[in-house]
Amino acid sequence: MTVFTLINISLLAILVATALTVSRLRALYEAAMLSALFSLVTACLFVLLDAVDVAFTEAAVGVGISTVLLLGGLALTRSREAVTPRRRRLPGAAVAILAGGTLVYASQDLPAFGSADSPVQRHPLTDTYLHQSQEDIGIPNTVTSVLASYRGLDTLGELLVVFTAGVAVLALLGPLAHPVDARRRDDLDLVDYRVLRVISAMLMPFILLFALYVLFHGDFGPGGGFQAGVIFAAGFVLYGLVFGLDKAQQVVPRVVLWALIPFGLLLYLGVGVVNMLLGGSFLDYDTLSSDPAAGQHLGILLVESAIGITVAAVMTTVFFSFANRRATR
Amino acid sequence: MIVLDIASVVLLAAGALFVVSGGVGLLRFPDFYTRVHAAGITDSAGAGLILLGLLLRTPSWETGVRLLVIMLFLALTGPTASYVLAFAARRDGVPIWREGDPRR
Amino acid sequence: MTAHLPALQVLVPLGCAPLCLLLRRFRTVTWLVFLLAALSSLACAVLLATRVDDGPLHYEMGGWPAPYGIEFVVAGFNTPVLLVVSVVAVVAAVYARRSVGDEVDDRRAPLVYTCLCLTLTGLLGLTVTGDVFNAFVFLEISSLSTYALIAMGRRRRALLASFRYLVIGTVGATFVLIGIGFAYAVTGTLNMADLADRLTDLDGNRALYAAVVFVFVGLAVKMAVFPLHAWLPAAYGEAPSAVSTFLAAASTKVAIYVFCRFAFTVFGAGLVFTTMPVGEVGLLLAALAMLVGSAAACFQRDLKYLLAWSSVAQIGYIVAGISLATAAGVSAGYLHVINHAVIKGALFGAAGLLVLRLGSARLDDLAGLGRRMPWTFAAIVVTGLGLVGVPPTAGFASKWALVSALLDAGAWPVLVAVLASSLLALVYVGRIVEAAWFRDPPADLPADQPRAPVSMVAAVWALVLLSVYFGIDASLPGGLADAAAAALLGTGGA
Amino acid sequence: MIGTHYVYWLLFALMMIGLYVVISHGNLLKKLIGLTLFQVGVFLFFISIGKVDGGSAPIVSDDVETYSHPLPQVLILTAIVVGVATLAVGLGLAVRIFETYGTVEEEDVLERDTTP
Repeated sequence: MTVFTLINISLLAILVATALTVSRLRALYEAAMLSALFSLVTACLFVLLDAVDVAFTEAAVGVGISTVLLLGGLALTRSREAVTPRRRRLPGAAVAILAGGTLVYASQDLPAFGSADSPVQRHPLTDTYLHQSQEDIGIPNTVTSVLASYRGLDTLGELLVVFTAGVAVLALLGPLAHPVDARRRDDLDLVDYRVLRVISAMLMPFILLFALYVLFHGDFGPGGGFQAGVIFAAGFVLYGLVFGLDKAQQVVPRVVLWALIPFGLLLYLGVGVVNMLLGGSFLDYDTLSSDPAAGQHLGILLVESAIGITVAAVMTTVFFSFANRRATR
Repeated sequence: MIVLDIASVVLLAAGALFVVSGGVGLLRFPDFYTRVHAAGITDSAGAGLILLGLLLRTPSWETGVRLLVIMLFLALTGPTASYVLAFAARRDGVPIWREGDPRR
Repeated sequence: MTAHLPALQVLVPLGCAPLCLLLRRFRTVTWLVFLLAALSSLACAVLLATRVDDGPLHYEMGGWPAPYGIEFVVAGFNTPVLLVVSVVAVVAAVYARRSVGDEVDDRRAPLVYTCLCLTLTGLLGLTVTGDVFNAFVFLEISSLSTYALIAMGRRRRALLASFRYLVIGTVGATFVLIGIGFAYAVTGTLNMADLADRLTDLDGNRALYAAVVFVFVGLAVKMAVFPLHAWLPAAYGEAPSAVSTFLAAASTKVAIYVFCRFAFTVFGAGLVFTTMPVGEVGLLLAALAMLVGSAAACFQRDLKYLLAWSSVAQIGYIVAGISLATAAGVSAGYLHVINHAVIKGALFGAAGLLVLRLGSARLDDLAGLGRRMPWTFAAIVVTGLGLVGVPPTAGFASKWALVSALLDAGAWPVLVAVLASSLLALVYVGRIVEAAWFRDPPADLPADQPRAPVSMVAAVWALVLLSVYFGIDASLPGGLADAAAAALLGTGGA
Repeated sequence: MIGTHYVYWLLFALMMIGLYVVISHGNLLKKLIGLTLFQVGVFLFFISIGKVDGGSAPIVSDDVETYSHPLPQVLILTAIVVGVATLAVGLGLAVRIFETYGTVEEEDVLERDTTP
């Protein structure tokens, strides 16, 4: 039993225990906090499994944005769950056992965990992504080159999903639903907490700087547009929580936010369309410059920025929608 | 170099001890405020000492700078979080435990 | 530019979505943008349909060749679906202008058009993609925008309908993801054609069986196959009428196509229908869906719910045809995909006209309206007969094809279910007719109600006439369906 | 078998806990939390497919020989984003349901619909 296995099993055991506790807890604030813990441990496990980019994202999304949204949702609804009646337990247990049984049965023919000789590792994709990409694209972080170039369409789709979520939340909760903004001050903006305000004001520039670093450093280390966007959004969320929503919305007016949501998406699309006009296929960044690798660099940078813009704008909008909802009630 | 290694091991062990004691405290302490204190220990002393221990083993100065920045960040946010938790609890009227009260 | 057609098919609606949001202050403009998206999609679909005869078209995204990048594939098996989705989108767009204006408040209407663009993008992308994970992404785009659209229904029940669909839909999509994970773990690739190649060496691999099971169970949720249909009646019943029209005609059909794509061109008919009993299970569930769906439709009080339950039964017909895995069966399934899309689109459109006029589509409120709204009810009757399968409607053509395919395969019990379900269809269509013509109108019915907008009536009748035409001359849909079946079952697949 | 496949089994257990919560619990927010657990289990499954023993993160540098596979990581980055998008929409719906029905328990909502 190696150290790796030991840590791996411990983290997995913590995850299972946390999940069981979450499923049993009827106090939903506690469940929300525990699911944040769950995400944090998941992020550690991702690091252990060499998925640093994913860990970064899980930490930013699972621990950050998801928790904030869950707490926001809980603040607007009820925080205690009714007892699950016995008759409801059976169907869930039956489906879970059936599906779980199928999974375990099937896993017998899965390649061994960590095997270097599995079909995944033997497929020519591996060599292309890890080695050929260094010549074609020239970016050390292969996750970024696969994400933004080889599978750029998936990433456009992912951005579209974020966009859809933004539109959906706006349609459900946004100021569109309640044209009149008769808001009162309440303790959501934590105005009494002087220490918090001083420290937050001090950290704010660094948070935004860090977001930019994550955006532009995604070529060489973990990070990229999505993580950067989420960190930006987290910065705005913190600002809104500490200094009040009114002030936050003065800093980033709603009009700007709403213009940025489609702007990022259109920028991504625009890069692809320019590629088409230059004679390549959609998202073929080679066409952007006489030197294909330079073109790839430029294309990936533009695309990552586009992701950052839309993600930051959508996440901020979603948070403001939830927070404003509370104030209008 | 052996001196550095020993110092690092000592610091790491001390940090780990603080983290564990923070965890134990979180479970054993009688009320909210004392538990916040225990949790705060993990952030400040525990993580701080571990980072120091790691700092003594860094292969390159870039990693060292990063560790220092993380320490600075933790030093700012950890105590603030503890303070805000306690302040909010106080404002909501969470009672303070006195000798002889039952555990809450 | 023609080389880019497969990409443009998806990208134009995609680009229209952010445009809609940018232009949200001008409601009519956002509608025009959606109409433009639908028209461009139709144009692309028609142009592509004329080009696939010489073999499948491939489009490499980002210029990366197939297994390394994502490719779009257009071939005989997906052009019919592209055409159906595009035609329905155009009709729904024409229909939506007044319908959405009536049912959704002005400030949210632009968001409805934005979401419609997104749903269209998702469905088209799901149809043309040649990459399994990309299919998951497009599936989620279409699903997420669908949840938002359903939630914009007028009644409060729309919210719960949307939430329940969100939960079960996400579980379904995650099942698909698990299946993709298993397939990926044993092959190392995500490209559909490459997967199919590499799967051939994996006889008896249990991980592969699990991949098939999870992908199909997940897709069954989106297809609303019995017993995973529970979300459908409330979702279509509560969505705004223009949305029901579009979704009922297009959304489940695309899921069915994806099922075919996975079954025949990814996993392969040998694995799916010979080694694994997917065909038998499919036939059983299809028969149950026909009976349960039609029977439940007979007891509905709301026309939109009635039509939605009827959809559950009609999906049963399609699944039955495909589960036979014969050329005749798959062709019959495709034919019914086309005909049912046209018929159900028209019916939901007509129901929307009633909602516009009466504020609801409850059968009790329809009493005696047959003479007041002759065009609307004529549309309901003509297409309703199509649901039953009375000659010479389009429904008859596809049901005939299905029955003969079932006869060839000797699937007698399913044949009985088809006939029983048709009789039940006669009952529920009869209930509408009875309510509209053979009951007295309530005394307090206001005399001068607003007339139904011409654009909506025209949109509904366009579909009605199309269904009549397909009934009389089935060569166009029949030809498409046969070509699709040949492309799926033949060697010239992906 | 145990030594090489234990990770998968623990992850399946994780998924199934989530799936159970989604199906059995009636509280809409709890369902969403369960959905997150379920999805995270699937994410971990994908990442563990790409892991190589003794490998390191797929960021190419001169002094590293083996890398874990980047592709599952890219897929899961996308899937995480899809997950949080779904969560946001679900929470928005739950909030609206609470505002119109006064409850977030599925059974109570259904009851209030049948007896208006």
